[in-house]
Amino acid sequence: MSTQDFDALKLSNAQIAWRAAQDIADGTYVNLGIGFPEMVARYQPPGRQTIFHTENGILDFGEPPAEGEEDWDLINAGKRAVTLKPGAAFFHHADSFAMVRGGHLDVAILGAYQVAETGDLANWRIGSKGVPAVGGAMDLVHGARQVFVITEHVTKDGKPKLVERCSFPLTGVACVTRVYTSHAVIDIVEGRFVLREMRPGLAFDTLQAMTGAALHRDGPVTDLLAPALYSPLA
Amino acid sequence: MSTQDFDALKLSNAQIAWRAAQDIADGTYVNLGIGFPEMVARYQPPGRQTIFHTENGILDFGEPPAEGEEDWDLINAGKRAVTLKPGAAFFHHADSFAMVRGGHLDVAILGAYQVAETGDLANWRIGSKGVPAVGGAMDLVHGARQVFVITEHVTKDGKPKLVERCSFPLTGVACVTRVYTSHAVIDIVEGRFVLREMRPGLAFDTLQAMTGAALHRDGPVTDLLAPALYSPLA
Amino acid sequence: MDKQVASAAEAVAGIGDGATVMIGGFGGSGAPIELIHALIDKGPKGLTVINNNAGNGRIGIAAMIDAGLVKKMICSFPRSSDPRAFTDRYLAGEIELELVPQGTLAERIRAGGAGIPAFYTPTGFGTELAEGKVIAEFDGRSYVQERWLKADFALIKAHLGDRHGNLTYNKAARNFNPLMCTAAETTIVQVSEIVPLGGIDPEHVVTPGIFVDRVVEIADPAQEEVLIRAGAVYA
Amino acid sequence: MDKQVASAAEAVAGIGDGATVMIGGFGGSGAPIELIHALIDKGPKGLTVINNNAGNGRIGIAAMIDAGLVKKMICSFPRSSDPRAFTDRYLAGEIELELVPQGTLAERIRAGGAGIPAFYTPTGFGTELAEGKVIAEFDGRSYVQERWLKADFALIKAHLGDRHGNLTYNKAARNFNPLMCTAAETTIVQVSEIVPLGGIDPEHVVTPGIFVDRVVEIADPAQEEVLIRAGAVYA
Repeated sequence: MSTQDFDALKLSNAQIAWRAAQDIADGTYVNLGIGFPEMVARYQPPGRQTIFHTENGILDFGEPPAEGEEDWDLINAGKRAVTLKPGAAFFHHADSFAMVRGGHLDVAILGAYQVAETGDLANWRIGSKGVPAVGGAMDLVHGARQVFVITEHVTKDGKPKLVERCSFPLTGVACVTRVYTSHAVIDIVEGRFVLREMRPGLAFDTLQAMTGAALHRDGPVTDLLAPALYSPLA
Repeated sequence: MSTQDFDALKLSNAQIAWRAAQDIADGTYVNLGIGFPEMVARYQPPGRQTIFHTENGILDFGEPPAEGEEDWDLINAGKRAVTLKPGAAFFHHADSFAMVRGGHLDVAILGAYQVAETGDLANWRIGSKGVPAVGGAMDLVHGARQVFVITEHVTKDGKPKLVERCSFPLTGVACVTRVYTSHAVIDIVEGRFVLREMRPGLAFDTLQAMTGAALHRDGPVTDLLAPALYSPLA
Repeated sequence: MDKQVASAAEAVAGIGDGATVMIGGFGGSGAPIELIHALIDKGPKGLTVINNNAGNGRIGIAAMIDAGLVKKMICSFPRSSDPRAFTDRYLAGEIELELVPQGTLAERIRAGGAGIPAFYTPTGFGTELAEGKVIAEFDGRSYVQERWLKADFALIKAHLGDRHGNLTYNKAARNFNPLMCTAAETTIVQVSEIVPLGGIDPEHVVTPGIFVDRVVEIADPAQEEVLIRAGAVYA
Repeated sequence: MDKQVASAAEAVAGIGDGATVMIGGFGGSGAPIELIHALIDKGPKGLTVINNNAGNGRIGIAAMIDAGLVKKMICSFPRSSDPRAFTDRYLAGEIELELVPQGTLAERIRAGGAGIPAFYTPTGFGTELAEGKVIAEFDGRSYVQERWLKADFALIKAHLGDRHGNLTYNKAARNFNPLMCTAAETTIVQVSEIVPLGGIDPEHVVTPGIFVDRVVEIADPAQEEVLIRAGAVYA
């Protein structure tokens, strides 16, 4: 299978976000990283209630308001205007990161430049040029009971993003528990990538070739499926 | 001068509290230890406003309510019912001790079993028998900009309470800044007792004999005076 | 998401032998008396209890001690107006005591809830309560290293609550309660009234629901100081 | 006791060359724009500024940088919608940067206010932001030691205030403001309205007045995000 064929089988970002959303249980507390991870909120299965946390001091915020209705003192960590759901709460930054670091979040969902089989994550900086900026990324990878990464399986020029050891500067060590890529769902178990789902039509050997570390099988590997989705951000 | 004469010159507890109260400046934040130090609140000079802090989470509490009017969810650290002044605030115990430890109190006033010339204080425990209980004493001695001790000059059996080194278990090291006794006002400056005031009629040598460490003079020593006071607790 | 449970008995389900239990309150204010008494009815043994005090009179934590539930107390001030229950067992060598300065106790609980495994404080330096602890110097001053404190369960008294667990407190009954909410694996709260979602202004929430697992409404809850003054006994 | 001052200019009196200044706000919310601009008018040089970001557009902290007041930024995220002022000077080597993870920044400030000289956090372990820091293991896990952060001055935006300095905030404009109030030698606050003593319910006070030194009423304060979207420039 060529790289072109591999590309043809991939899920869109919206579909990756949709797939991750299916694994967020009812009644959980979730932090979505800035940007791509914010898309996960759109695809919550009906009937499930998730309470979203934002680092800048809100629990249980909802959809953005209509344009022109923004209250710029009511924003999320991505600096986008949000609304409140009934039962929301405000708190200061130290209490907010007590929630993060103290293990009170059920799930954090983050993007990645690289994920290592050890669970190491690199998602804040590619090189040493420009202005470095870390925000809350290094805090979020610690404390949440599960840390999910959503990402393309390979870089734009076809290099693996799932690797043995990250070459980019680390965000955290041994922190990622599950990775949702454009082609597979992979758990990190005791320093190994364990394949759980892959795209129908994709050969294991092809997926392995596009992955920078050994993929293990430990139980059934099922089809990675997602509905067709219109994604305004993708 | 005999011990009997020394006794005759002493201030009552109410008068010691009164003397300490004269040194609390307008607009200051003060914590009064449980028991004897609570008396200081009664003798604030007219026109001065002091905001009292209690460890259990109130700033700006006032007088006890009339008997029968107590709200037992509105108490001070001594578990006595209090009232609120306009501008009061409630907060939890960690914020309360952030105020203490973080250097936000201007003055803490405490009782003592012994004070050493080093500024060490022993005020929580006399021996190793019985049930030990420390409360907030060890926190209060750190953080307040000034730590005042109010105490009799000697124990009931005439032994010095101001000593070279405390023999009782310590509450804190090098923490006391000023001592108001029944006979003198003494600053602690660089590990030395410096006499500021003493009772009229008392000879320096007598005071020195009743003190377990050297008394130094560094500037004028004035008369320690206090009005006659009726003290319901004394 | 609904954290409401129907009764105090249901609220304390799962607290078994050997558990570590934080209990809110300071002196006679903020103690979750109904939850404590429901726990006595359940009767687990060998508990480690974390509270500022060690029980008063014959109700609440004192009644837990009387009923033989408590193996160890972690507290700052085990003497209070009527501490017989603790004192008698302690002097008989039947109950352990870990004595912690009050501010350090609060900060250790806050650290447990905030994911801070250890911190340095000036409190206790040079005293017998710092014996055996790590000492470090910062900017020329000496400090004591203290470890976080966590619990399996927290029993909390709040004022208003909603079904997500957002809470407010009543006056100085706040004390250790909001801290303990954050530091237990399972946080169990009695409130005087359960209000609809949104019934607490988001600006006025003291404990956000993320820290709370179970909420039970106990209208007109007992006030510890009032019970003690009335000579109440729970047995 | 009256902490009110008459103007923003009077509020920022005493902030001199080389001072360390904490400034509240996160992104476009909670920034004390009028106090910042009054400080620009005053014109001290060589300041170290502590804020989550490093200025946006041509107002607020960005305008402080443009005006040459800032020697060093301590922040978590010096990139934002329009960070030109900082970026240009940083890439030219004209301004220093201490980059701190956001939760660690908040906790370091909280520690400064709470008298905790150092604490341990999992955040940053194994990353370049922990290089040179003390590492310790607790219960089998590795942690980074972080030091408290204090400042000479804090510039704060609150909502309601009284003359004792009790404060409330508006929604997510709370962010770092209550923490910074606690960690500065002199805390200077602009409020939208000064209310009489007792005008804030003691249960709803977010920052008790003990942490506040000066309060100035700035009715209808500018909102940073709104200014930036309008392309405002302060010079």
